Amino acid sequence: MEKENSKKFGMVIDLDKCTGCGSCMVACMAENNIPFREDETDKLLSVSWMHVYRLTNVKPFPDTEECYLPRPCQHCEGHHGHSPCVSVCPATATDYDMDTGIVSQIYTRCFGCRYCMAACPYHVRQFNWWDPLWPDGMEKSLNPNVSVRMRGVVEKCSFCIHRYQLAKDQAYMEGRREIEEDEYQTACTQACPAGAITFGDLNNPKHAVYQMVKPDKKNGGKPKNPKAFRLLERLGTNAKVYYLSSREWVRRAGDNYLKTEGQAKHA
Amino acid sequence: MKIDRRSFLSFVIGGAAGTALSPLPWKLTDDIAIWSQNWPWTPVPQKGEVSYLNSTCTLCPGGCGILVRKVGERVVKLEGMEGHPVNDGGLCTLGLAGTQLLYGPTRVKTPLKKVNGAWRKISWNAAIAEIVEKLSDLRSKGLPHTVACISGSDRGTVPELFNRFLTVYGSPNFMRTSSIQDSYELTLFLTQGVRAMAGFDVANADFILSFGSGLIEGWESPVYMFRAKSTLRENGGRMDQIEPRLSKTAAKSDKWIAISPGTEGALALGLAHVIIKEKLYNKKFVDTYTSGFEAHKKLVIDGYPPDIVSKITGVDTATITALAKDFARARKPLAICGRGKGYIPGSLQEFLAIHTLNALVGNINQTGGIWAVPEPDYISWPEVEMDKIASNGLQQERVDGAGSKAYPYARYLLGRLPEVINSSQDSPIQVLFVTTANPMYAMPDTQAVAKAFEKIPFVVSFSSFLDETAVNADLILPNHVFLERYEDVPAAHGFPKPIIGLARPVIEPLFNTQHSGDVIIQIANELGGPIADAFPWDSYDACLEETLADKWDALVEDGYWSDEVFSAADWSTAFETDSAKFEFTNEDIESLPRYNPLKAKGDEAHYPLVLIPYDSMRLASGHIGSPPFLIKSVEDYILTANDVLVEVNPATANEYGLKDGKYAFLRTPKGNARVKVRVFDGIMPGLVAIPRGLGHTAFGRFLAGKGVHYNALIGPVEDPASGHDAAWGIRAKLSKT
Amino acid sequence: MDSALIPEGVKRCPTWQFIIWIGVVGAVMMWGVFAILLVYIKGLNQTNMNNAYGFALWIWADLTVIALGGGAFFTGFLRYIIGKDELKHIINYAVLIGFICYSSALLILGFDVGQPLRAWFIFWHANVHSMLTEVAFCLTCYFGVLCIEYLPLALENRQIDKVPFFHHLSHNMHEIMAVFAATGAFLSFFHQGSLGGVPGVMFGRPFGFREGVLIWPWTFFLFTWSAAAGGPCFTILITKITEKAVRKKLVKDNVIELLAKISGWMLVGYMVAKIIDTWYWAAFTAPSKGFTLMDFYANNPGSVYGIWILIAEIGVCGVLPALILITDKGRKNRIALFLAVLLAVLGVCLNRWVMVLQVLAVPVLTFENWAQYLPSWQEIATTILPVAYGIIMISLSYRYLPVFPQERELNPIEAPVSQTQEQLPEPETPPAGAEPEPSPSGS
Amino acid sequence: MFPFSFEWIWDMGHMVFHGGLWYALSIMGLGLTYCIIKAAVDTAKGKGGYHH
Repeated sequence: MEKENSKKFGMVIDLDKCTGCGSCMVACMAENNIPFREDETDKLLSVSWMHVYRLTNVKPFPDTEECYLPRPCQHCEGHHGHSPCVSVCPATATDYDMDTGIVSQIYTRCFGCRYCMAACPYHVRQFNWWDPLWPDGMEKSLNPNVSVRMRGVVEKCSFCIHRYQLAKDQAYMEGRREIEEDEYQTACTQACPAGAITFGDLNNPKHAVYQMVKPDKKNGGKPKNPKAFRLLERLGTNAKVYYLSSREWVRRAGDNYLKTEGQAKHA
Repeated sequence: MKIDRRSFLSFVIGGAAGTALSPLPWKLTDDIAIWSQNWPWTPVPQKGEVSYLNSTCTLCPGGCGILVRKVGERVVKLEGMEGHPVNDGGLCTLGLAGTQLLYGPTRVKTPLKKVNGAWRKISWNAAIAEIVEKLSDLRSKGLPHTVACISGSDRGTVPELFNRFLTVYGSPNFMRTSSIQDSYELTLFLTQGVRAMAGFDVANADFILSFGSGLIEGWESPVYMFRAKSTLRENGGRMDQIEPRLSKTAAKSDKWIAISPGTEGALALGLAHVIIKEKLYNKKFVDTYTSGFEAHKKLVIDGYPPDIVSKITGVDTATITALAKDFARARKPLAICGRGKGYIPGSLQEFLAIHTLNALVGNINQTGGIWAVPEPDYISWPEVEMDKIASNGLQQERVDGAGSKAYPYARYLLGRLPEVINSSQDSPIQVLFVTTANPMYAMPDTQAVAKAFEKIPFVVSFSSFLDETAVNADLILPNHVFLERYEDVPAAHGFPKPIIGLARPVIEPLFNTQHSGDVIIQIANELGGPIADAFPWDSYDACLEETLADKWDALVEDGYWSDEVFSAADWSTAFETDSAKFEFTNEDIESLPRYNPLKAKGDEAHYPLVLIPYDSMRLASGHIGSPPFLIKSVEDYILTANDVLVEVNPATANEYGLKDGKYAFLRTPKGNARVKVRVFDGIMPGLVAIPRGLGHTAFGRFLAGKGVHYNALIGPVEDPASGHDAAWGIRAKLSKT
Repeated sequence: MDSALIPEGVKRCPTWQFIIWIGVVGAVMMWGVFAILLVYIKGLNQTNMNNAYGFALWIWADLTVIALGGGAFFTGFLRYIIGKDELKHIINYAVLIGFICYSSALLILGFDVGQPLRAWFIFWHANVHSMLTEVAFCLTCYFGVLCIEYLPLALENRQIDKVPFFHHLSHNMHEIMAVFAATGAFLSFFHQGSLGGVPGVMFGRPFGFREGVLIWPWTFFLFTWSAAAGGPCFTILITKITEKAVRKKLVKDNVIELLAKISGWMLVGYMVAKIIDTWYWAAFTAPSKGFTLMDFYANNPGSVYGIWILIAEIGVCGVLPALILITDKGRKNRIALFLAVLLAVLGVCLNRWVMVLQVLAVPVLTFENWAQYLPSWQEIATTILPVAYGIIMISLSYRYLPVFPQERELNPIEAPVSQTQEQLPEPETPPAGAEPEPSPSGS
Repeated sequence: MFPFSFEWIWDMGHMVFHGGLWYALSIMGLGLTYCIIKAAVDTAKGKGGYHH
């Protein structure tokens, strides 16, 4: 159960700012030892914890509009930590941490049944179809804080949880109990040249993310910010990644709606 | 003992049961699982002490500050430096993938000499001796001016060392790779009389009018522009993108105005027409600080009324009028130009037309405007003493024609070089140095470039990587990569303030490479005489420290030095023209050919479509090839397997029977290629768009052979006003296979 | 040559013919084994699965063979718990088919996972909330039950039976078979159901997700039900195919008809439940998540997933066979009966296909497209392998074990043992006899 | 699977699941053991054959 001082790390991605440049993806690859192969054009065979989607308003020239949507793991809370993927893993290789709200993945525990991939509607979970191999010498750039995954296991974005560990260790050594907001930031947040990604504790009113998607108690805890939305909210995934967009069609693209459901229904 | 069938069976069954009950199978099951968790071929990163070192990224002219994370002696990650004036913690895709360039398989590990078409390892001394011999020989023949150098930049100590070397040796042929820098420098020089760099205070503007500039696709200093664009948005500012294609910049703008490619200048003049006609221009500035306004007024009022402009550009008159009004009425409007990342200089008249829009709204050297940023002046080496040979050599006209009667204002015209070489019997260049540039990839009409380079008897590449130019060179003297060397980064392109960054060695060089600065000093020393005298430094590092003098400590400490309090010169002192005013037009400008939208090469009958390039942050298209992470991040609608997808409008696809995802033949007057078609609503009908940065033949298996190279399909179009390449596209034909 | 092993009082084909037959089928099996080796050595990149299709042909084959193997538990349940005594004449074969199906399922799981060497973590680090854990445990246990059920039959081989201990063991196991059968039914109920729970609990996948009771979504019960209905149909189908192949009657019509009748009524019940489930899902569950029924069946590339699937599954392969099977006329008509069990089996196959592959194919994020998938030859070879394996198992069992208690009575032989008569089909007939669509192991 | 693997929690879910599991396993194990022992005893007694 959620403890009183438990954290709920989450992300707010401002799609008005996001330029679709891909820095988040590359920063993540470099931070998290993501393998690469000669041909990575089949994105369904490629491992990339962060993926930038291209959304379009499906209107013909010249009314065409595009929006770019970075998609890390949504770290769904589901109902009391029952994220779509955690409860289905047969070997307890993935877990919802009630203290941080982070969905973890134990690569050495995972035996590659891929049920979690089937269960995740966001396609954040990716399988190591190949042995990860680095050309001679390139393994030198591997980050020792993140273990390299072997063939045959599922992996996904961890919200750079190793950085949280390091920050906590640092704080502990300095005799502090709590870490500051800026001490724990994900690699993508840090790298984003447009400053589109904000990361922090959604439970902590001092954190920027809290302020950006401040819950409106009168409206079932939905963010007060009318620009805010989450992906596939209606499925009940209770994701911790929020998106901001000033464009109605973008917000509407975040979920499925029946044709009869009017524009107004979506805040 | 007699073994019958019964006892044998008992033995087998008993044995199996016994083994099953023993701990052995369980132990084996466990061990095998543990083995699967520790496969020896899956690397385990070594642990070590973590350290962070600040440095500056030199992979593009952006000048971003970086923080290098090391674990033990390994470079593990590059991150943006927080608090850095240019990038404040952010970093682009290429910078983030920088470790892959350091450790990647495309490094040149030792000096190489081409012998009968094959590379041979050669010692540094032998390599330098060879160059020295060649250079001495040419000098003794009185041909020092046949030595040339192509450099990615002309600022900072390393390019200056090359330049100084050529000068004292006796050659005027130092060439900088061309870009919109050339056009902006010329624009500022012609209208404001200053030799300065253009800086853009995008963050403080409230209306950016971009004429095709890829503000978020790598234009000028990419990360600075990203940040500035976000700030603009936070402040409620607006940005309109004028471009034939829905680029990412267009998509992230408030308004995308599709325009016939190449006619942007006409639109700018049309906007000026409305602004002047409606008297919306900044009276104070125009009346007091400008000259030539009346002539300019006459030009745009007579020549560019909205209906005519609409015909030229394809933008409707209502949009033109509204846009002009919105622009002029904004508090801090800013017009910018230079297509995509700005690698093609473009039409000078177009730049002038767009720059004069800024003058009309009076945002020259103003907050949120375009600033003339003085060129860095910290390099003040003693004048070189030249001998007669050198003086004679320097008297020769530059081989690229820059500064000649035909091209009086251009400083460098590298774009003309292939043509010059190919049209002469013997190459006017006998020895060519190439540093921080990859002209055999980055220059248009790669076939012609290759032909020209083949004619040059001796090409020396200073590249750290086996790029296209290095592959075709005669000698490679590999430089350290930016993480292994000191180097000053004298400016951040487009950044509105003077800033110097310091790249510094964060690890010992991995291979048998040498700093190009040191190599030049050594060559100079071995040539002796006045040449050696011009290089009094023991090493490049010593030269750098001495040059940066009082800034050195700050640079080492912070990784950069910046003039925080700098503000662009006040209007009263800003203009160094004859009139000491901003000149809408003047004798020099009048002497240039008039504005005329440049046409794409090729005849319409054979090539009904027009091919235009586009840029992406996920594809390095400069002298560095995309490292694996970048290529990995490329969208599947740009590259699929090794095929590039070219974009066409559904209407165009229909007209030519092209299907989404299917192969097609792309033909231009310069070449042809097999491509795949992407039917895309975000492009004007009649156009074909292709990404830059693909189609490499070098840089190894992660990049070579992927897609088609735009430069192989296009030829340069000389801008009649500047002599620079102004090609924005080429006529093309796209047909079913 | 092997006459000493052949049960008394029945005729079997000559040894050479048998060897050729086994050789041909064995070659197909070896093709599958080769593919498995490739998968083991090179990894799952040998398949055409991808990050959108984490489950594909194999998981479908898995779910299907388990459903079709359901004949074993349900027939056992009817025979031992309900006391339908006639079914003792077909229970052996039902158990054998179940054994083949379940061993195949385990085999497929053995190479389907990315890390087979530590696949046992599913037991060791069991997450009891996962449907797959439930599947794994129940499946493995039930496979144990099937082994126990198959063992007495194997011990009845003429030579083995001569060993007093084995003789007694076989007898004693027969005596308490009801206990095992009850355990088997219990386990089957849960793992069949859990397999249904696999898509049913995926609340991120609106096509598969269903409400339910407690932790069990409706698909849990639907899967158990459909396995109980479709499994015996498969047993009948294989029995009929075997009879065709060996050209003699092996089980009396009244036995078949009884099983067919029960299956028919099970199928009726299943169809009622399935239709209610489909209606509720289309009318309430899916719309609450922003989907209409046609969102799941329209606008996909090549219209592979059209509404025809639903019509085929519920109408042609559901209601139609159910109606045939519950009518006396239908059961008595050989062709109608064959058609009915065939359709029922296809219906189960189709249902499993849809609940595995279409679940993953339907785009959930509005900006994603339908996922496409065509199996690689390695996947096909490994999926055909169990079929070949099943044929071999059946051939061996049939030849050497008294699988069909009524065979002697139905096919009396005059001469003591005449090995010259051919009981296995002519060389040109084996493929025709044993290969048509749903083969013994039920691909 | 066993109370000493660290995912083990003494909660309802675990008790029901593992209860059911071990119950089934016990029945199978005991049944099989019974059969084997009885077969051994029968063999020792030299009981005659029966036919099913």
